[in-house]
Amino acid sequence: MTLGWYLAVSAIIFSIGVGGVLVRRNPLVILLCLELMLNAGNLALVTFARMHGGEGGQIFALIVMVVAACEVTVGLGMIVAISRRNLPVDVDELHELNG
Amino acid sequence: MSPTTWGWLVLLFPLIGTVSIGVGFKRWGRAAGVIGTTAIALSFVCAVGALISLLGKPEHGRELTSSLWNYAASSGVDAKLQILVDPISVFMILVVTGVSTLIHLYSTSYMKSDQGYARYFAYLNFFVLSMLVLVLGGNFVMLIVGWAFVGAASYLLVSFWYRRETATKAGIKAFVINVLGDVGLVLGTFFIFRHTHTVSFLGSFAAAPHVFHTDSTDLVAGCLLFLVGAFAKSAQLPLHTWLPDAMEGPTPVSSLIHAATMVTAGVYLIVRLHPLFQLAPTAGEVGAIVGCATLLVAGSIALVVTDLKRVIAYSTMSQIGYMIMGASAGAYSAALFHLMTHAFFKALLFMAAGSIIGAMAGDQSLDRMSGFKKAMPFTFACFIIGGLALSGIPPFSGWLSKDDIIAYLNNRGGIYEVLGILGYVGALMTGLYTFRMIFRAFFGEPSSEAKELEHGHIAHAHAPTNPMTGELEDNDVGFPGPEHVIAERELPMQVAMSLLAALAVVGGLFQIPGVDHVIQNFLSPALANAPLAGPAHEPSNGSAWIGLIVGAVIGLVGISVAFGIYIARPGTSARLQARMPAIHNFLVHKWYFDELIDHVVVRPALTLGRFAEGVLDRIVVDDGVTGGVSSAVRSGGAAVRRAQTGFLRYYAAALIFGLSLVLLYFLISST
Amino acid sequence: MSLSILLALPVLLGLLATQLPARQIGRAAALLSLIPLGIAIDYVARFNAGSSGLQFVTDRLWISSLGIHYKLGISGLNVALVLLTTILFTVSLAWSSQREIDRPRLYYFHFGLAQSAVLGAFLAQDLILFVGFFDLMLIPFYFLVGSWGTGDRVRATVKMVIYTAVGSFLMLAAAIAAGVLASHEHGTAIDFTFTALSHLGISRTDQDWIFLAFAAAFLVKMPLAPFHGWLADAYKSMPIPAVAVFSGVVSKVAAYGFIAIVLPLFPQASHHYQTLMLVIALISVLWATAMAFTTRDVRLVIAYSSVAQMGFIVLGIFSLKATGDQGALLQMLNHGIVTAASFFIIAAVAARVGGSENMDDMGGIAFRAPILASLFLIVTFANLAMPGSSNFIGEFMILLGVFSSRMWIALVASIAVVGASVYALRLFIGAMHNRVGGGVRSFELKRIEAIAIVPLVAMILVLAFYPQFGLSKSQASVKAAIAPATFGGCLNAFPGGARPLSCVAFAPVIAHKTRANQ
Amino acid sequence: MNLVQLAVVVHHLKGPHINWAALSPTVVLTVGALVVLLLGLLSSAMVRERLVPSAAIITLVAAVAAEVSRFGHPATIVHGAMRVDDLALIIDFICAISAIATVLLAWRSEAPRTAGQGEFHSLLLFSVMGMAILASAQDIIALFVGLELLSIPLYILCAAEYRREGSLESGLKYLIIGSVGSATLVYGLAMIYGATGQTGFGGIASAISANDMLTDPLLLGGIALTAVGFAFKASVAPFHQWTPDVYEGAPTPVTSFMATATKAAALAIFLRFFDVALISDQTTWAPLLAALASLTIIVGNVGALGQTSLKRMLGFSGVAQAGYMLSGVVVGTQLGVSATVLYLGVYLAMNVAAFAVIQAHESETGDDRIGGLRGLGKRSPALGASLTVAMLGLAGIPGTVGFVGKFQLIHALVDGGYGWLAIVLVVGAMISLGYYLRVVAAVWMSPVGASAEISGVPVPGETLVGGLAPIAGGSPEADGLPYTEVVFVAVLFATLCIVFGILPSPLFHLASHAGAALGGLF
Repeated sequence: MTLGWYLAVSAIIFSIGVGGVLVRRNPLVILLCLELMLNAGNLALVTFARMHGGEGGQIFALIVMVVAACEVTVGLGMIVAISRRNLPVDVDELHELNG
Repeated sequence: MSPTTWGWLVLLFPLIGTVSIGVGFKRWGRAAGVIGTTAIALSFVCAVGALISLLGKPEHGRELTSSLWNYAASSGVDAKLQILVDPISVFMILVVTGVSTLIHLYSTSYMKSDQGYARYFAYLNFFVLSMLVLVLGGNFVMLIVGWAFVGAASYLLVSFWYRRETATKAGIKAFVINVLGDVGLVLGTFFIFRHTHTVSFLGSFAAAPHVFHTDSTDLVAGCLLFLVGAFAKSAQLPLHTWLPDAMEGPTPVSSLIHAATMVTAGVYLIVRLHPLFQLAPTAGEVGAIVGCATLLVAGSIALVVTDLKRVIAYSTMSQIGYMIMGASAGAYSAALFHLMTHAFFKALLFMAAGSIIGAMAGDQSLDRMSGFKKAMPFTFACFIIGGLALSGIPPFSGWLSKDDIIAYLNNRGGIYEVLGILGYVGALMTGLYTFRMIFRAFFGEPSSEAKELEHGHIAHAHAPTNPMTGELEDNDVGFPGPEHVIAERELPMQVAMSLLAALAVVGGLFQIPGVDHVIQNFLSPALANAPLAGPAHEPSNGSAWIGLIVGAVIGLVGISVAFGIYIARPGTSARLQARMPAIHNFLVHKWYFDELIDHVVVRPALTLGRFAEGVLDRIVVDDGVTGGVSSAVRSGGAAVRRAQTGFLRYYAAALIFGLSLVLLYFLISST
Repeated sequence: MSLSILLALPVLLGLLATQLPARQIGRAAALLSLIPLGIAIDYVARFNAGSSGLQFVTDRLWISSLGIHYKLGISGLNVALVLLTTILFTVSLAWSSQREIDRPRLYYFHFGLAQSAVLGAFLAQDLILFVGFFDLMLIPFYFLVGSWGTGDRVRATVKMVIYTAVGSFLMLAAAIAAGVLASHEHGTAIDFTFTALSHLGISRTDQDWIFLAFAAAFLVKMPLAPFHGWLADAYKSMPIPAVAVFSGVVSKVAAYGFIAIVLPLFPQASHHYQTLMLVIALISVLWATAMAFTTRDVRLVIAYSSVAQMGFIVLGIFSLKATGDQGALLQMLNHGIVTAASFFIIAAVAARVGGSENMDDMGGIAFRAPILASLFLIVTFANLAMPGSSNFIGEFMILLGVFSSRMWIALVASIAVVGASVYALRLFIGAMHNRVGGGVRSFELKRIEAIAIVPLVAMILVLAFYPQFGLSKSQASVKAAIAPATFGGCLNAFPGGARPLSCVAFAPVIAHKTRANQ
Repeated sequence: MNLVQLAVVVHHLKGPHINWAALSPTVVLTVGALVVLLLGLLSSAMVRERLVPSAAIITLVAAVAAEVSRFGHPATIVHGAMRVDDLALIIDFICAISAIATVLLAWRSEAPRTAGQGEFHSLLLFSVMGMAILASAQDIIALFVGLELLSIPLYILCAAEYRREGSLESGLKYLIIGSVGSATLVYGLAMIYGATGQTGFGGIASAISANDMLTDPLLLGGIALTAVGFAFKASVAPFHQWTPDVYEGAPTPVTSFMATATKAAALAIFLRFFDVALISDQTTWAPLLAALASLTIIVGNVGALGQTSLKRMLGFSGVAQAGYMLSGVVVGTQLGVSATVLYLGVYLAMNVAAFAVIQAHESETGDDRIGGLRGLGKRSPALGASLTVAMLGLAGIPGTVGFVGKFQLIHALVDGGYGWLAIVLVVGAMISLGYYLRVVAAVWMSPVGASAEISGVPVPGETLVGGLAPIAGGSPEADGLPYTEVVFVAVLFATLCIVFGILPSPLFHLASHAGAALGGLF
């Protein structure tokens, strides 16, 4: 099985993530989709690392995971803050900054 | 002292007069008149001094220039503050200062009750100064300066009673047409300068024969443009319409500026530039034809006009027509001779007219005047003398000078002969309208004012009105003066008038064919290199005398016709009007020249202005360019703000969209 | 004494005056402004009219890495204009000092800044320095109009700034391009001084767009029709002293730029676009004249008359003849004085009509104010360039220059001279003569008015007797400045002997021109 | 003998050599951030309110000192993952200064109180450190680390005033959109890695030119995604839309920090990545970036026109300015680099001055509407003058640094053969006058007495010393505002705008160093 398939999968996952970010209105789900996008990146990185046989890509992938974790944490924190203030947990409700 | 020194002095005194009166106008009061008159009188004395010292020079040495400092001397232009003293200019300054002195004297009484007394004399002195600059100027620039100054002075004096709309309108009309003349002069100068590379008269005259061949295009163009200037100043067709309106000014002004001096500047110009006109016969012919046309048109209008001053104004036009015709044809000395005599008798006529108008309490309409003969004997006498001189009756001055011109024309032959004969037609009309005026004003049943005057007091209008429109004057500003004056009661006026009358009688004796040629001989040094002024073209004494006799006869015929119409068979004129109303209307409307100019020049200009403001500025610039661009930018801003919906997912979508575009670009460029 | 002092003094003195108590600021500012005036007079006196080169040069490397110099100098082109600037600012400050002004400190500071900026633009001998001062001039006037103006002042001032910025930002780009391209084409170090740039030729194609950018900036600034969209609003709402200096000298900076920068630095383009510029100038002369004798607003009459005058000046400049350009320079001096005087007189007249500037409300003012009327009359005659005024000599030489390069344009332009007499006289009569207008309360000239008007009229009279003053100084410099352009940038343009190929194309032109100039 | 061998072995056991000096700024920031965080835990209000910010400032000053000391000694550290050269140092410097200003602006503001002093300031310091790493990154991994270390604290800082809905909204928006951006970036970097098999910039560059993959779709796709990721951070159109919203919603001090420091870092990485790693592929990406730059200039400027909120307007103007600076990247010459860096510097000065005034005005009147500025010039000339200078500077009026910056950009563009882009830039500047002048007009040209009704404070007799502070170097004490430190920042930076506007030579000098740092260019 060639590496091409891995790339294809990662591309599909990335697209799924993008689609999710675009269509879903719940910030939690959007965060999940972001995770998908990042992990698609990871998959690609690991694949390429495998292809080139270097370790750079793998290190990169590890770091991306860490970053992903941070982002989710921050995101969750904000969602908590929002719900604390009894604001609707729905990104479409947040649009008073516009124009 | 050298003639040039005298020349500078001639300029100096009017300058002093103007400045001192102008600066101290509050202090002087009545003294202003004295100052003004003395200044001009001194200037006249200096003019005489210039004449004497010039005669002291040898014939060939009588063209002297002198310059004070560089006026505009840079990159090729060589304009100095320079005067040229030669027989022509000396002749002119004598006439100008002489007549001006008398008219200043006349004015001291005529304007005495006017609030603007000091202002009046300041202006009048300024006018004399300008006129002297004009005639003494030693280069084109100086000439143009003087030219424009007299225009300004004329404007100031025409609209002297500036509360009158009619006066200010007439003033601006006169000024603008004169500026047109200035422009003509300037452009003409360009055409000459282009080849001679100097603005000084003597320089260009010396260079002209070498750089121009006869009738070369630029030369003719230049001379025609000079003629435009001359026509504008001398009220020749079609630039004459300002002169009758200029009668809005005080009568002495009409007599000095619009009869004796300024309006004859055109003649002086042609004579001054004769070396150029010599080389451009075409231009000469144009000038002669226009002059002839003017004298006929003006004469015909003068036959029907009923405003006393305007009759004289039109007669002035027509007389200047003679001079322009003569000067253009080459009869320089004759033209200047007629210029001088005309200055005498026309100034005299205006003074007399002023006296009558005084008696009429400011009313100028011939229809209301009659029978002043007994009431105003002195004025009557002066008017008769002036009238006879104007109509060219022997032995008065007009007779000799006018027929001198015509004789020259007939002698020149060709087209000029035709013009000469038309000149006789003009002479007929001259006699006719002159004595129409006299008969209507002085003969017949005395008018109420005349009667009142016979009982010894001058008529007074109940309320001061503008003679032209009849509207009430708001003369809280006190002018024109409340009292009116007549020559019979004012010594200065009598002195001035009688002196002029004497000159009008004997003025002709300077130049009698076969007897003496004082003026011709005096001018000859300046005209030395002018073939047209040479003996070849001068009429023989015999032909000259024939001309004189014919002229005299025609003048008499004219007078007798007038007598027939207005004295022998009163009411003839009414019948004539009834019989040919079309012609009468045509003449009453002055050949519709005003209307013509109004339609051809004034209205288009105003339309253009409205177009510029309404269409070009409002629509094109403000709405089109400015508004268009700014609204485009604004709408762009609105679009960007609308895109800024505030919806997060929308932003994400935009991001992805942009991303795909970028991706697309790179994939395309990858192949 | 270095020119920097003259350059810096106004703004410093402005600051100094602002430290005084509000009462005395005005007087102090007016009196202090006599110092730069004195210095300027001293320079004019010491100026050597014979040489065509720069004098009293201050040259210091400003931004070494870019070859931008802080270089000031006086030549025959700007000597008279520097004097004019100091004169007009002194007069305007004197006028202001007689009146109550809200927030006087800022007001006088902005005036000082404006004067320094204008002087800088005239004195600058480095392209970038010039552009800098040129744009800087906007700022004080932006504030003067916006804070002390009348009517819809903020809109007017923003409109003015943006309009003029359109041109001057393009000019900035063009100026930088000029320096960069010149250094590229000749492989020399980048250097923005006029002298350096005038020796390095720029290729025709580049010259063309650079020329157009500069032209845009200058035409808007003057302004010439149809680039005058900002004029009416701005002039209407400017305070009188500001409008006096603005139309007096600020508009001259643009015209000066044409002579001092465009002609010598982009000669071939100038030669190439000569006809275009002449036509634009001609159009705006006629257009402005038409506007001037239609409008009923006295201030706009003067405004449009100055547009027409700027048109004449551009005509003179692009005649590319020494006579025309000298006439243009002289006319800048004359027009600066006359237009400032006119605006002050308009203000005096308006003061007698209860502040209205509409001709319909005026009339008959002369009788109770004969002195004012006489001064107005003199200014009017000067404004319509009556022979005998120095303005006439200016127009005479301008038209002569145009006449000898494009005869028909001169003939058409001379129509406008007649038009000028119409609107100028119409203005004078409408205000001073005829029946007394409705709201007119006439009174004689007051000291607070005379303090500004009388000196200017005196200068008009002096110049009328001795216009040579304006001409004698500029002759040499003008000849040097226009020589390259006259011959399509192929003669005298490259002393080094290095001539761009495009000159070959000009060979016939040169031959023709030289023949024409014999 | 064994001993010798042992010694040799021990010798060889030494850990990797670490260039502490070159690493010092990062170290200082790390330590400082931790200290600040711990200090924040102390209970005493005095400590928290005073000591924590001071500690933060001290840290930053120390970092600045470290950077300055390193200037002129480029060093490659961490196995070539980072290169501390003049470019990096100048960017670090800019970020640190911006951070100092932010601390001062936040001194008495709402944000740190809500979020907790320690957290607020340590996050700020971490973000600065992220910028430092990003600016000196030589390796896509370091690049990503730096970028995230920069961004994540900012997400939190934006939401610092979490009691205010606007703050929360801006935080969440920034987080989500930002994450999309970084995900894209990751994927892009992955593709580049895949195409070249290298993580180091140098390696990537040599790989590209070596096996001539200028048109390799994988590489180009990677470049595309990376470009988008950077463009997002630098708020380049059409990836700019978060900018105005976030700027408006975030606490003003944070906005000021984002506007100046983030942009600096983002453009630094633009410069490093495109002008070093991808320089050999310039012919491909330059046209696209040029197009993006001009689009950004236009969109930013017209978008700012109709705004009522001052911060939002500055957001759009920030977009436009990003466009200007991006054009410096496009030309890909040393001149371009130096122009961009120079502009970053002047942009810092002008924006900080502007935001300082906004902060002071906001905390006094509680709104940032442009209309609300009426009579500011009368009420407190110092602030009015500072804002005026800032606005004129942003518009590029001569006599201010803005002119200098635009000058150098145009110079670079003309020099690099992008004359048309220079014209676009100039056109943008013309449009920008439309909104900058509106602000100035509101400050000075309000009808007299209008100031009174805007805010209750009695109008003090205007003191020109203050009014002309930027020119006269007057002191902010001249007017009685309580926010002394804020006014100080405003006046200080406005003064800098004028001083360096008149004597710009040092700026050009530094910028040219930055340009020289990227040796590969000419």
